[in-house]
Parts: sequence; C-alpha cells; structure tokens
Amino acid sequence: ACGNGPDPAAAGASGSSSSSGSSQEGKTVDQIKKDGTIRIATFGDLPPYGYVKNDGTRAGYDVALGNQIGKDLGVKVEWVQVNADGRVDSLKSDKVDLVLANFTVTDERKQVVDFAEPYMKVSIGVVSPDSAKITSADQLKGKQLAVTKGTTAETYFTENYPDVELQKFDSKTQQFQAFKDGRVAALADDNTYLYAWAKDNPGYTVGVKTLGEESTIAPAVKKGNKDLLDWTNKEIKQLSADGFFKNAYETELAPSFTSDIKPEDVIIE
Amino acid sequence: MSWQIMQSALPLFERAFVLTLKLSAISVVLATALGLVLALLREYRTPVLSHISTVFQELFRNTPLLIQLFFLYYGLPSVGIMWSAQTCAIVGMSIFGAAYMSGAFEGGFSGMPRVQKESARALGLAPLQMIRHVTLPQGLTRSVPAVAANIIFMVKETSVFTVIAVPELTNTARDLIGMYYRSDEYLFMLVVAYAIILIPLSIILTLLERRVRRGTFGDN
Amino acid sequence: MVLSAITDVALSPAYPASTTLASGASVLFTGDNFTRLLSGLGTSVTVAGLALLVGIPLGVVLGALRILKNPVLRAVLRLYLEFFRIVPTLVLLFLSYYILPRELGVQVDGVTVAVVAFGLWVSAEISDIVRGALISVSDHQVDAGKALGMNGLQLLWYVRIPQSINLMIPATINLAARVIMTTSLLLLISVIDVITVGQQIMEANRMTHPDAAFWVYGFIFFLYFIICWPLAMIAKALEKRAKERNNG
Amino acid sequence: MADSAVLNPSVAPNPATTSATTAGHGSGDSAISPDDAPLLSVRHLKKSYGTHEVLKDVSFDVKRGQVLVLLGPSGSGKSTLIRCLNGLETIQGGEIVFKGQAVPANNERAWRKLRTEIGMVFQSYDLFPNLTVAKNIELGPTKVQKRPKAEVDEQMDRLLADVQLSEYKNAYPRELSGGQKQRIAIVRALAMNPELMLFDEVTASLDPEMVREVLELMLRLAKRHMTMIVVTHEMEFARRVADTVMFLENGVILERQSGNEFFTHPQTDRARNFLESMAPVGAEPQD
Amino acid sequence: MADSAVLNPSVAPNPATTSATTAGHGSGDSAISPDDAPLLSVRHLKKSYGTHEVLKDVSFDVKRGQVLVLLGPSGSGKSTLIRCLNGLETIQGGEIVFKGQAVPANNERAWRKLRTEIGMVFQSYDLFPNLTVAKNIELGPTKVQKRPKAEVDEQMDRLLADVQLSEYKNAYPRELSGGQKQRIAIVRALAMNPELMLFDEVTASLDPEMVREVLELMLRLAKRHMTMIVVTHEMEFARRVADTVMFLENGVILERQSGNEFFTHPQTDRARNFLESMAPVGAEPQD
Ligand SMILES: Nc1ncnc2c1ncn2[C@@H]1O[C@H](COP(=O)(O)OP(=O)(O)OP(=O)(O)O)[C@@H](O)[C@H]1O
Ligand SMILES: Nc1ncnc2c1ncn2[C@@H]1O[C@H](COP(=O)(O)OP(=O)(O)OP(=O)(O)O)[C@@H](O)[C@H]1O
Ligand SMILES: [Mg+2]
Ligand SMILES: [Mg+2]
Repeated sequence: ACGNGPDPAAAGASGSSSSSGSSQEGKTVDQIKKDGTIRIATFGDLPPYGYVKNDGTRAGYDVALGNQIGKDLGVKVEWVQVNADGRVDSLKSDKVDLVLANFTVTDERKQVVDFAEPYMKVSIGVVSPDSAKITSADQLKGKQLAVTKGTTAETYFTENYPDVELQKFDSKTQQFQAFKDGRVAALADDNTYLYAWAKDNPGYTVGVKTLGEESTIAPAVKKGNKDLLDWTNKEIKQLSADGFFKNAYETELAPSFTSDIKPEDVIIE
Repeated sequence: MSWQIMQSALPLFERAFVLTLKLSAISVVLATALGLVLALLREYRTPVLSHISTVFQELFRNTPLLIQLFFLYYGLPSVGIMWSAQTCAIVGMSIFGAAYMSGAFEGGFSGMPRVQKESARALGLAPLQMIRHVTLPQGLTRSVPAVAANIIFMVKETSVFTVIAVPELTNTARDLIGMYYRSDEYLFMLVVAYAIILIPLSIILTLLERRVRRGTFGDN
Repeated sequence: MVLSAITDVALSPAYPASTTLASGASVLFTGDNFTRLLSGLGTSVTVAGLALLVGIPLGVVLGALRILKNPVLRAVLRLYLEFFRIVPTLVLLFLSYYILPRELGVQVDGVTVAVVAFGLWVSAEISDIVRGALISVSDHQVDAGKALGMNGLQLLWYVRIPQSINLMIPATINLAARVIMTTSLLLLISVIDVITVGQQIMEANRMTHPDAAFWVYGFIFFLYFIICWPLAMIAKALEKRAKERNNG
Repeated sequence: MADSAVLNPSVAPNPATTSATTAGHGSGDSAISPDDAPLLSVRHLKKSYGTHEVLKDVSFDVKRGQVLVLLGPSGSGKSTLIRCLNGLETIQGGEIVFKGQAVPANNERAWRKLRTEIGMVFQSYDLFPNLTVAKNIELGPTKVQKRPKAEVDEQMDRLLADVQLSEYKNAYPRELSGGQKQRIAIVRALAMNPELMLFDEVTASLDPEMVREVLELMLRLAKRHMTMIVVTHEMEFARRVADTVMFLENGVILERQSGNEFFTHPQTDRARNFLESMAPVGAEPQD
Repeated sequence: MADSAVLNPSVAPNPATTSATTAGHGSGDSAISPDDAPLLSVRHLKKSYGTHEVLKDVSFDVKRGQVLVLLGPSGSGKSTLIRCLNGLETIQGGEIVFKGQAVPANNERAWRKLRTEIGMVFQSYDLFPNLTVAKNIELGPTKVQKRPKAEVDEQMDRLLADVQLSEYKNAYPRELSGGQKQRIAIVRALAMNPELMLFDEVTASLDPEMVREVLELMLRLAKRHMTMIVVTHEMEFARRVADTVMFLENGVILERQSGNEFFTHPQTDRARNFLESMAPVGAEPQD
C-alpha cells in the first residue's frame, strides 16, 4: 500500500526540474485570497518564536511574521501547531500552505519542500549546566544529549558525532523539561533559542555557540508551489526594506535575549 | 520504495526491535505477577488490601498509558523522583498492564462454578489449600485467553513509549521519517516489525491456551 | 471548525489564582488555561465520538455478516479484524496520517485523520463484539425461531439481536472508554488535544512555575479518569444486569 | 368448547385412525387411498456428524391423528431424528415426505414453509426471554404467517384460557415456573395451527412436581387427535399416550409396535433391558 | 469384602437402630444413654436470606446408622437445611450438635474440622475438573487429614473396585458419564471416613438411565449402616431407604414419621398432595 504515490525525494535527486516546471502544487495566492484564510504551521511551545500565551493567543517572532503576511494578503491566518518532525509532512500532505516554524534550510529539506528567502540566521548551539559546562562538541562523547526529533541538531549530531548518545524528544517542551530534570548532560538546538532559554533559566550557559556551518531560517511552501513561493519572496524583500524584521526583533526577541546578542547575529538585512 | 534506504535503516530497526521485545517481556512478566496478586486479594476479600486493589485497578484502567508515562517521566521529577526513560516505561507499563491483568484473572476466578468452591470447603480444605488445589489451577486456566489478549495488547501499547524518548520501534520509525522524509519505507518496516513480533506471538499464545486447557482439564 | 465549536461550549473560567494551591497547581487556573484544557479535552472526546459514530454502524454490519456461513466473506472479514489487532493504534494513526492525504488527494486535517483511523479500528472491534454477542445466543433459541418458520433476517431481528444487545452495549461502552483514552495519541499528529494545551501552558509559564508539569499532567490524568471511569462503571453494571437477566 | 380451542382446526377428528396403529411397518405400502395416507413418511433417512453415523437408514410413517412415541437410550439418536423432521439438521440421505409431497433435501426455503405446519417443542425452555408471553405467541402467526393480529389474539386468548394461563399473558418468561413455560411453548406452537407436533423430552428439565401439568396437556392434545411425535422418558405417560412406540438404538429402529404391545411384550432383549432400567429404583432390588 | 470397603470403618454395624426409627420426635428427649445418643442434633435452627426466612425454628435428631429422608416441594428449604449441616451457610439462630458437642455458630474453623467427619455430595457434579479421579479422591485424606498416601491409595482402590470404576482411576471427570461422576463424588466423600453423609438431590441432573446406578450405591451404603441425610425426588427410592421421613414446607417441619408410615398414611394434607403430585402421570388420569 505504501508503494505508489509521488516520491519527491527521488525526483529531487534526479534533477529538480522534473517535479517543478509547469505543474502547480498546493494553493496559489489567488486561491488563498479566495478562501480568505492562509494556513500556517508554527510551533506552540517555543517562546519567543512561536508559543501560546495564557489567554490562548499565539505570539512570537514567527507568529508576528505570519500575521504580517496575512495582513498583506488580506486574509485570515489559520495557525496549525506542529512539532519539528511534522513540518515537512504538513506541507506534503497539504495540511498547511506555509511553514513558519524556525525551519532551517538544509539540502535534504530542499529536496522535499521549497524554501523562500531566509529571514533569520541560525546555527546549532549546545547548552549545559554551569556546574558541568560543555564547551566543545567532543566533550559530549559517551554522554547523553537532548534533541528534538526532526531538527537540524538531530541530523547534525547523528551524522557527525555518532558517539554522542541522543535522547530524541517530540517537542521543545519535552526536551527542555528533560534537560532541566537532569536526564541529559546537555541540549543541542538552534543557538538563537538557546540564548533565549538560557536567559530565562539561570544556571545554564550556551557553552557551544556555533557548530557546523551557519545556516538560515526561511518560510517554506509545498514543493512546486511556485506561485506562493514567488509571492513570499517578494514579501520578505519588501518587509526587510520596510524594517519589519528589526521591529519584530525588538518587540519579540530582544526581551528574551541576553545583551551580548546583537540584532545582526539573528536577523538578515 | 527503495531497498537501499530500508537496508541502511535495518541496524537501527534491529536495535529498536530488541529493545521493544525486552521492554515488553519485562513489563508483561511484572504486570502478570502483580495482576495475579491484585486479583487474589480481591477474590479472597482481604481487608483493606482488596480495596486498595480495586482503587488501583480502576485508576489505571481508566486513564491513558501515555499520560501515565508523562506523569512518571516529566511530572515526578518536580517532586524529586527521577527514573530513567526505560524505568519509567517498565514501571508505567507494568502498572497499566497489571490493572488489565487483574481483570483477566478475576474473570477466570469468577467463571468458576460456585459448587467447586463449596465442595472444596465440604472436603475441609483450608483457604490456602483451596487456592493451591482448586482456585488457581482452574482460575488460571480459565483466564488464559484473556491474559493472552492482554499480552498482545501490552506489546502493541509499547509504541506509546515513543513519547518519553525510548528508542523503541515506533520512535525509531518516526525519528527516521523526521530526518530523511522517507515515510513509505520506514512505515513499511515498522508494520513489518510489529507483524514479526505479534503474529508468531498470537499463534504461540493460541497453542499455549489449548495446551494449558488440556493440562488442566484433560481436554483434547 | 470542529474545534471552535468546542471552545464555545467549554466552561467559563472565572477562577482566580487561588493562594491555597501549591504554586504549580495555580497555573491551571491562570488566564484561560482551565477553559483551554477543557476544550482540548473536548476535542479528544469529539474525535472519539465521531469515530464511534462512523465505526459502530459499519462494525454492526460487518459483525452481522460474520455469522453468515460464506467462507470467503468470513476469511476477508477475519483478516480485516486481525489487521487492526496486529497494528498498534499509534501506528495506525501514523499510517493514516501519512497515507490518507496522499491517497485521497485532498487536504485532510488531523481530526479527520484521527476520525478515519479510529473509526476503522472501532468498526473492527465492534464487528467482533457483535459477532461474539450474536453467536452467544443459544442454539436452542435460534432453533426455536427456525421452528416458527422464521427466515434469516427475522431470526436476526426477532431473536439474535434483542437477546444479545444487552451483551453488546456494555462491551461497546467499554470500547468507547478505550477510544477516549486512545485519543491521548492525537498529540502526536498535531491535533490540539488536551495534552498539547497542557504543554503550551507549561511552556508559557516556565519562568513562573517550573513545577507545572506535575500539576498539569496530574490534572489531565484526573480529567481522563473522570470521563472514563463512569463509563466503565456503567458498563460493569449493565454487564451484571445482562448476566442476571440471562440466568433468570 | 375447551376442546375446539386446542384442537387443531385443520384436522378433522378421525377416531378410526387412532385405533389402527400397528399398521404401516417398513416401507412397502406406497399405494394408499388418500384417506389413510400417512401425514408424514420417512424413507431411508441417513444422518451423520462427520464420520459418526447417528441415523442409519430410518424409515417409518405417521398417520393423521396418531401419536408416535420414540424411546431409546441416551445417545441413540432420538433428538437427532426429531430435529431432522423439522429440517433443523442437514441429512446425508433418504427422503422425508409430508402430506404426500417429498421435501427437497436440505432446502432451507422449503423447510421454512413447512415449519409453519409442523410445531416443535424442545427440552430446554425455548421461549424468547425478551418477549412477553403474548408476544412470544403472536410472533409466528403475525410475522411469519402474516395473519391479522386480531384473529391471532382471539385464538391466543382461547389457547391461554385452555391451559389456564390467561393471567400470565403479559408476564415475561422469567416470571413463570418451568412447567408454565413449557405449556406456553406448546401454546406458541399450537397458535400456528400445525398439523404435526414434535416434542423432544419436554419435561426433562422440570422439577418433578411440574412434570404432571405438562404431560396432562399433552394427553389432552392426543385425545383431540393431534398428530404427535413424542420423545419422553416418562414411562407411565408413554404407555398411556402412545398409539405406536418406536424403539431406537444406535440410530436403528429396533422395534416398532403398538404402545400396549411394546410395554407388555417387548420383542428384543435391548428393549426389555431398557424398560427395566427405566423402572423406578427400589421396585426390584438388585444386590 | 466389598462390604467392608464401603462400610464406614468407624461405625459399628448396629442393626437395632435401623429398625427403631419412629422415635425422637421434637426436642424433649435430652437425657439419653451414650449408646443411642443422636449423632446429630439440630435445635431451633433459623436461617434467612436478607428478610426472607428460609428455615424457621427447625429441630430434629439423627441417630447413628439411621437414614433420614428430607422431602418437600421446591423452595421449601431442603438444600438450605442440608447446607447448614455442613457449615456452608451462616445461620441466624439455633444450635447444631454433632457427637454431643455443640458447633460454635458460624465458626468457619470449627466447621472445617467437622467437615472431615461429615461427607457431602451435591446435585451438580462437583468433582474438580482439573484433577484426575484419583487426585480428586486423595485430596481430602492426604492434604486435609494428612494421612499417609499409601494407606489412602489402598482405601481408594478398594472403594473404586466396589463401585466398579477402578479403570477410571486416571481419567479426568470430563471423560465420565454423569452417573459415574456422582459415584466418584460419593467415593471421594467416603474416603474421608465420614460418620455422616449428606446427599442433596444427587440424581436430579442425571439422565434417567444413570439414576439407578447412583441410587443403588446409596442403598448399599444404607444397608451397611452409614448414617445419612438424603434429599431426593425419587419416591420409590425414598420409600425403600428411609428410616425416617421429614416433610418440610416453607422452612417448617410439617411431618416427621417412619418411612413406611409416611408413604402409606401421611398425616397432613400438604404431604398427601405432595405425594400425589409426585406419582407418575397416567397412573390416575384427571380430565
Ligand atoms: N451437534 C453434534 N455434533 C456431533 N455429534 C452429535 C451432535 N449432536 C448429537 N451428536 C451425537 O449424535 C448421537 C445421537 O444424539 P441425540 O442427541 O440424537 O441422542 P438422544 O437419543 O436424543 O439422546 P438423549 O436421550 O440423551 O437426548 C450421540 O452420539 C451424540 O453424541
Ligand atoms: N443464595 C440465596 N439467596 C437468596 N435466597 C436463596 C438463596 N438460596 C436459596 N434461596 C431461597 O431459599 C428458599 C429455599 O431454597 P432451597 O434451595 O433450600 O429449596 P429446596 O427445598 O432445596 O428446593 P429445590 O427442591 O428446588 O432444590 C427458596 O425460596 C430460595 O429462593
Ligand atoms: Mg435428546
Ligand atoms: Mg435444593
């Protein structure tokens, strides 16, 4: 039963032109406008990027961008909460039109979704307790490291540090909870939220600030949704020019970051 | 579907397979033992303990395993109790399974005709002798089908361990899908892995059921 | 759509943060959290309800077909049941989650996936309950019906169903409780169920209430219990009555 | 008046047939005048469960108004035979002829029609426990025979009055004693106006005090020339009710005689032993 | 030889007592010589289920070697009474005196000891289906009475030979017919060397042909002066075996007489009606 159906990964490997081109996948901008809603995937448990306040409304940097996009399209935003490992499938199976969930651009992912222009810089970091600080990835050999399933941190450690024992969690809540409970020696994730988290939690430091190459975070659409992709690219450019990201940084992110982080470390001009 | 992808994931699935088997086996053994004790406490109306047994059963039969595991794994550390993921999995599944198993045993005991207990009493058997020679052999045999169903149920339920980061089969499959986006291959391997465990298990249990009946009642 | 309907129905919060509660517990009553948890639970119960609505009629038909003597039909239906017996519910959920949208070629939300997956599973279990109940009607009763000249459908309608319905109902209620408990897995397919809400709450309050996990998970545990336990009690009482009826 | 209530309206009382009961051994007599044509003929009936042959080439006739009592040790095949006569068992050979028409073997549809003409009462209480007495009785006539309810109700009232159970019309079977249940089961069968009644040890599950009320009802039916085939272990009753006795062993008819003859001069040793074993203990000490 | 096997070794044959059975009405006679002291005395026994009084002030004696037959309509309390005599029911009043010693009321421990001296056989087959015939028989003597297995086995072999079931020693109960099961159940009780045997309608679930083999075993026991209390619906058997008959209705002893007297001249109307209702149907037509 699993045998048939499109296989985007294979198609991507044999040449990206075969699956894109004329065929339009997913909803076009016009269709979205006609529906009056855009469905956007985001995290629900990742302050300050995407979370839910006690009054039940969504907030965060990703959410601010999403709301702006909704406004500019003139449609309502329907938020769909996902976990890291559900982001690709939510696009593939047409559950959402757009992903704004700290989605790091990687080569593997490029084969299965289409990324728009990036709106944030990121690299993998490792946070650890001050009492047993980890300052280089090599120190993690034989130790337990918490990661979230489907994140770049997971893939990076699986491929580059097979000796590190990974504890893989479904959600950010769970990984941080397990980390705080002392179940693991350290936690690896995008450095930006580690900064934020470490600020909220005294006694923990981001001992490894960057690992591997610096990468970027970008909105993603279904592979082949050229129409929405083009629109999104235009939108990002326009928002950059308007200083939207700077503003959003100040209101959403800065309060959560320590003072040694500069806007240039995070946002893309 | 690509063979190559499946082949490269094979070692991971193998590890997960072994772990699933191990955790299932330990939990099934503990749950069966605990469930039997709980059922006997109720069967013989032991004061206080039989009530505790009832509360235990109702509490853990009527709440999802997933939330029990969350509570053990994420909740208990806030009050200073911290067990490893696998310990939480075993403890959680044993408690959950015991609640079901005690029901199965109770069904077996209560299916016994009243005249059996009475004729045991009429022979002057003491309560413990009655348990040993009448209640247990007949009750256990009668409970075998329900116990077997529970074992299968428990093995399937180990898939829920995925939520507390135990790298069993379901977790492994989800993890691989999350990293490499090949859901067809990994889901296929997942279903096959469960089939490899559960189909023979269910056949063995059916044979065992027949065997036990014959051993106890001389059926054929 | 389904979700918003539930939110409307949910209880009004209006609980101030109580000072007598331990700090972690007070999280439950901050802001709209209490209502949100209940509406999360509402989602779970709705999914369970819809799954039963889909699964029970289908299961009854399948179960009735399973007492026919046609060997091919019996084998097929047996296989159907065994498939759902072998595949863990969680895996079933994933299979549907990944395969349904692609095969149906339409956008399918998590709730629909869950309803379909649970509905099929329910139909398989119900078919076994129905079959078991129908064949538990004693041969004497069926013979007595035949001796009055009844045909197959009349036997089913006047003899088998009325005499086994009191066995089917408790088993079905028990199954309903199991389905509700199984909705805890919705968390894993991006449905905002009660546990997802619980995690949102823990995250939003991680600064002020670091021990929220104990209370939030404990509370959810309790919520499931007060829904499922009464169902189990009702089922038990009905079962007992059915047994007494049959003996009397 | 009571007579006409229980009496099967479709059978004209025919005292002549009841006395001439020893006739009709074997299977040779096929050319017969319509008047004393047998109501039921069984020819070379064979029935096995798997490899176990339960009935081996059984042939006999039953005439209108005649009472045939089937005797035989446990497991000899009495129940199986009587169930075959109502199409409740598939048969492996032979022929059953009812009112001159051969019933197509193992044809459920044909049997379904015939069962409205052949009433049957079983050993185990077989009233539908979920229905009241009245509903139990009405079910067959109204749903199967599709007769008007008013007519059925009137008949039911007469039948219930006749067995003195009118007051239980709206009671559920569980509120009745065993004996009352069996009498209602008989009434339920009679309400279909059957031409033949089959009784399989209808008193075997009853408390001894209730046996009498059921047997007396059956005696009354016999007096009113209902054609009946009766399996029973009550020897006194059998002696009184039987026009003909058939003694079965191991699926074979060992003896077939008039009732009086059988009880006073059984022809085979097996039958003699059987009768002895059924005599009350104490009548004739052994050790 | 066969005699000594079944005969309870602890009871000396005492033919005198078996004939003098009309004695001992009521409860006045308490000053008695040890020789004819009753084995069992029941005084003012009361038993109710909830508010339903099932036994109301029941008193009687049973002497050694005597057979007491309990008769009465269904629901009169016969089973309840016999179960009280083995401590299987809690009682609400009165006293049970066994071998001159009052049994402390509702004391399970005291009863447990006594039950090795009082054998009981039930209506429904009560052999343990999980044990072979031999294991069923040995269980009480070896585990409860802690007698040496060799001795028990020897006794068992004699008992089995006596009931002609030696070949079934290693069979499971399900391989036996109903009559064989009940005979083994009796052997199982006898293997404890009881001084009193209680029988509660032990033939009521049996096929008619098997009734005889069980009743004959009981007759043999009675002949060998086993003290017995018997509930039965088999009137011919009751007439032969009873030294005394006690007629129970609604939890009250309506009559207590010697067996012969009771069957020929019942004193109360109820007893007379009861005896009539138990007579075979057909003996005396009614309509
Ligand atoms: N459903 C069945 N499957 C297999 N064997 C059967 C079945 N029903 C009856 N038999 C066998 O057929 C034989 C005849 O059984 P039947 O019930 O007709 O005897 P019976 O004369 O009515 O005995 P009883 O007096 O005990 O009612 C027996 O050997 C029995 O074991
Ligand atoms: N466990 C019980 N709970 C409540 N009432 C009971 C129970 N057992 C017996 N009874 C009632 O006690 C009364 C006496 O019952 P018992 O069984 O002693 O009668 P019996 O004389 O043995 O009748 P039978 O001849 O039918 O065996 C009946 O009215 C019965 O309904
Ligand atoms: Mg029979
Ligand atoms: Mg009784």
